[in-house]
Amino acid sequence: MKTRRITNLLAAAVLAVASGASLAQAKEPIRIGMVTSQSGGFTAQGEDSLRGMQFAVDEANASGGVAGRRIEVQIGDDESTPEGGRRVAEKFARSGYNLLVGPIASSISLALGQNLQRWDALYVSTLSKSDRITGDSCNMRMFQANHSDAMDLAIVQPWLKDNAKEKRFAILANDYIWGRDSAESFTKAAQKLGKEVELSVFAPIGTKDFAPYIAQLKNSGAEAVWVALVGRDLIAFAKQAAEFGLTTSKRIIGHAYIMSFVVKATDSATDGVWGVLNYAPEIDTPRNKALVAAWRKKFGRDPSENEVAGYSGIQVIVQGVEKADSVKPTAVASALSGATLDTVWGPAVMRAEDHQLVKPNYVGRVKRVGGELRPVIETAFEASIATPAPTTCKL
Amino acid sequence: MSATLTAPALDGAQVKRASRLPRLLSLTSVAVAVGLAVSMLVESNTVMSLLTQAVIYAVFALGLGFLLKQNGMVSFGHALFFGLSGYLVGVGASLTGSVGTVVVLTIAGIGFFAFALALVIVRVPGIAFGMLTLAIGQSFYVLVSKSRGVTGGADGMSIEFPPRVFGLEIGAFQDPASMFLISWLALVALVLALSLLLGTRFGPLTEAIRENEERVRFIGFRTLLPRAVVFAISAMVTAVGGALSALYTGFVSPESLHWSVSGTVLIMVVLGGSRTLWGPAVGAVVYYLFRDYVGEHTTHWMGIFGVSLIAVIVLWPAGIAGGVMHAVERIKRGSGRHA
Amino acid sequence: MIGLQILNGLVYGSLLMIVASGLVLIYGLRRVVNFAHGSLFMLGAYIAYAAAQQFGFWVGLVAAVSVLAAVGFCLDRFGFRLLQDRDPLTVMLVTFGLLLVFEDVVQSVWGKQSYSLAAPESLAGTVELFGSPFPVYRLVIVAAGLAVAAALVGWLRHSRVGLFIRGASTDPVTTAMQGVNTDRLSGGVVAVGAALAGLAGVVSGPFLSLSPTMGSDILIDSFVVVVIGGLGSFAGAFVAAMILGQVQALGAVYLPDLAALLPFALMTAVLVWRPSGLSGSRT
Amino acid sequence: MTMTYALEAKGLSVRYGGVTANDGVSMRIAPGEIRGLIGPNGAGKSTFIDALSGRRATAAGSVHLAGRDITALGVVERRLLGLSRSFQRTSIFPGMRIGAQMELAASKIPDADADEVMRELGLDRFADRHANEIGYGDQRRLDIALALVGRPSVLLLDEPMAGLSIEESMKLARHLRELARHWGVSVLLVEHDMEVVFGISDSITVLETGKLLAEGAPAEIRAHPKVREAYLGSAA
Repeated sequence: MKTRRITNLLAAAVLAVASGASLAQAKEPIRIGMVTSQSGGFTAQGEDSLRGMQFAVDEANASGGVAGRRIEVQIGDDESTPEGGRRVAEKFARSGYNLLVGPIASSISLALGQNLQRWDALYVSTLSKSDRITGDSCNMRMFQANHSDAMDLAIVQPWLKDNAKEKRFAILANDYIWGRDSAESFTKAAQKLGKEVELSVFAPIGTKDFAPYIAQLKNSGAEAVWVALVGRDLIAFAKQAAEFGLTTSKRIIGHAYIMSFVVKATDSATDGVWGVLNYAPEIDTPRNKALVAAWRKKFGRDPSENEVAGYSGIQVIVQGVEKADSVKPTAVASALSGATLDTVWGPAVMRAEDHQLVKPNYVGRVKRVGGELRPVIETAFEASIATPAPTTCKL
Repeated sequence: MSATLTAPALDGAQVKRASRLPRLLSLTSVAVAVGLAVSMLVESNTVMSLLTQAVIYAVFALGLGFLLKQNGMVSFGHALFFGLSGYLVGVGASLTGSVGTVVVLTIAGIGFFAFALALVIVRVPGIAFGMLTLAIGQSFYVLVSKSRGVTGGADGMSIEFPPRVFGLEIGAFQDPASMFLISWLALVALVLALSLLLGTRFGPLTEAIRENEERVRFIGFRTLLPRAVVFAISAMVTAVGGALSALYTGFVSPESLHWSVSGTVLIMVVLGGSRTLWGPAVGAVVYYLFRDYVGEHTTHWMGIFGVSLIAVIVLWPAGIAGGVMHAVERIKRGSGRHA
Repeated sequence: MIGLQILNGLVYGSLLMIVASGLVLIYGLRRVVNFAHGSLFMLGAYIAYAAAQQFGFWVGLVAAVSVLAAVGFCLDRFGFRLLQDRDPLTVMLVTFGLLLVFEDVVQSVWGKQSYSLAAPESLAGTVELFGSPFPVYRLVIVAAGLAVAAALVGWLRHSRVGLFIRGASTDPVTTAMQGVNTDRLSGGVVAVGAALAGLAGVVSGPFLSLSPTMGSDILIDSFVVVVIGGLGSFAGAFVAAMILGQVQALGAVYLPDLAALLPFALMTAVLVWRPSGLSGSRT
Repeated sequence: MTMTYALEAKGLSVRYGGVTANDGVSMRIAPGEIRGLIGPNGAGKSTFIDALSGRRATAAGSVHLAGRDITALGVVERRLLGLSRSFQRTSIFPGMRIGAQMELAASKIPDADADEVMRELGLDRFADRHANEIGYGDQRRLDIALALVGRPSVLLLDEPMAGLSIEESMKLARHLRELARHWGVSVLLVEHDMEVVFGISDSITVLETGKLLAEGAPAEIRAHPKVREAYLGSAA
């Protein structure tokens, strides 16, 4: 009796698999290699973006695939290092999963970009921000779906001009290339508007106790502080800034600060912090509304910016395959170059000159919405302001 | 009897050395043949690229293992020589077209640098030495991450190689199948060279220093110089690994200098066994294959690896190589008894 | 301003001292360089977090310290004791393996995101110090550090166990020959060492964030402290922790460009000057 | 008449950590002489050997080897000039083959013959064994063998008989006599076994709390009232 039931079940399963297979056989599946950080310094962001990518894939497969193609994925851990990312990506690409997406650190994205030709692969960057991805390291097979650093900084000056009464600023940034660049750009933007930067302090990456820096910031005459810190440092700073009352005495404006994982990891410490915001659920486009509704149905909450970044990366690949009607990386790449894509930010052009996705950007603030603390958009900047012109890239 | 007694010590040593050479050479040719066979028989590019990585790290592990074997010292900073080598090759390649010269100069330069460094630091005993190398390595990691300009800071540096390197097309270094062979031959050559070196008085001398440094001075040898030389050779072998890695990937990043890389390679060394020269290399290959296999099936590879590492260390104190040697000896003894 | 910075250095120094004294205890008695110490620190923080969610900070603190003491006891009983004849490198790598296992366990139970452990209500808020509000909780950390130091000194100076520990730290062979049962002693001592790591984890919770990598972050700083102090020396570790705290706090202000290098530079300088650390002999 | 002593210490003082371990000790050892050095525990015998061999820095005084001032020389130079020593805690190379370590010890000294020394000390049959595989008595002899390679002119022995059986001790004692007679090796012997010391020494020096207490032929020392009081009285 029991045996027969199992046999029936098996038969049904075989049938289901067979019919799925016959569908997939119609066209070659889309094979995506998701290379993301499951260990090391970027683990938390990696988990978020992976959830977003997986959601996009499930959504597409549930609706019968993309133009008759199913999506198949491989998921690998880049250990938050370029070496690890390169190893996993090469393995995926060489075994046919040559549409790559996922890394967080820019160094990993750049290491992949270097090898795409050799592996016959294509890569869509979704969480890296380095300008070099669309600058001196750009190439035919690499696409930037994320907001680049240049984009984040491009809106600082227009925002300061119309929205900031403060005259004097201080800067706290991590002591490495990204933090220094951010500080430099902010200083330029402020000075152009006749404002002053009274103090710039740079904390080494991996700083645990920010008290010495907070004391300097508090002691300065600045009315607001521009903060450019990464990951764990940022979380430690956020908590300690609140502890010392810095958050209430000066306006804090963050470069990559007001993100859901930071807000969640610091209780109410980020309440009232301002900053550049790449995504928020209230963005008013049909695609975003649909995403937020579906996400709420599945997870009972709004998607975070990292989750949406992952989601959008898969969207770019999927639309590239649709337009090319091929899964060959070269075909997908030429279809994507210059194409207008349907994104959660509305229609957006994948700029042919440097493969930067041209999209709007926002400044927001952490607020309580329905009892829950989250970043909320305060000012939106349209794509023409938010996306600076191509720089050194020659494609 | 009395005739042999007049100068027996030297004669004995020479006889031993003479009988070692043919055995070494035949082992070397077997190793070369194995490399050729693997590169021809393995068809999958995925497997090939994994093996290439493993062999490059085997060179790194060979260097670190040499230090442990001949000096008894644990370095948590050897990634410094690995990463620095990659950066020097990268910067050199951007300045001149003759990458072969750059690689040779890089390895020699790192040898001098390590030698000078060792003269200062080898006096520090035991685990504090390990921590000191960690501190020096991390300092360079921080410097390279922070620096702008040539090294590209935390974003890493892409290397533009000229079309030909060492008389070969650059493609040969970047294709897994041919690069596997190149790295394998480098590994075999280095093992052979180190074996020959250890066949001279340098071998027993450094071994004795490792065992009991003070006593070595009381039998009339200065110990600072040999220890510094071991450190320098170890750094140079590691630098060869770094140069191979840079050639293969065309990319260097500060992470390659991070202490966790040194830690990982140290695990390879102990896993493989540091009592033989080839043990660490075996450890590197096993580590890569293991991680690839486990990583494919579970996200808990770290925990599984931790448990396996503990098990291997506890069960086989002399590592995989030690276990193999032990088994071989038992078989030999067993068959000897029967014969 | 400088007074404030010295106070800041004192806070971080106290935290480091609590972690490092655990390391010193374990090294002193077992000659084990415990790489898993950072993960014990992390485990303490997570256990406190889990318990605090239900029962508040103080229960979390007690839970973390007791669980960690138990973990430490097991670590010695089923680990270090069985490995005591092995060479130090082997044992060190076993603790490295444990580090990987602990991190995996924490990730499996609590996931990969960061958490925040809130300071208890009674210790929240600030007091006016050097003309600027200073969090009360940070003063509590300094107090905790002093309390731990005093308790350790008292224990080591004035108890029989302490005498044995001091003996075993300086010369394990002789102590063993004098009939001290190192095995019986060390279960308790490693338990205390692990509990100190756990305590430091809990204490740091409210001003650092909880993440699966928090252990590795603190580990390097603690090693720097222990090595600068001279392995196995409590006095050395106390002094080194305070120096490192000051170097980081004052370095951040007066030598900002070198701040990241200062701990390593300090360690290199000390070891080149005195190869066995501050408390060690010169030979 | 001036005589060139094999080894001469002039007013040697050693201090560490506020303790004066040797306080102005002078001693002269003739070529081929066996000198016993005795004294209660903590008298500074091992420290004296450490100071002579260059292992420990001296605060005052000088050391002369065959008339040459070697006070400023290091351990290595002293060994190469012919001043050699053994250790109280056996100091060998545990993980190395005995033949290999003896050969290494021989390689720095011209005309040194490792095999002969091994034969003399009965170690030749262990040449292919690792040092940690042989018995404790054999390890003690290996320690001395390492010191003997190259026939040093002066041999400092720090309790060489400790841990040896009576039979082994007697054998070693005979061997030391032979070394002194046939090879002209001067021996400074620190030893707790009074029977051995008084049996083979040409003369004996007594140290107490770092200072020279008495010096003379075995019979004189045996009869010396202060020595009896300070040392022999309790021990013998």
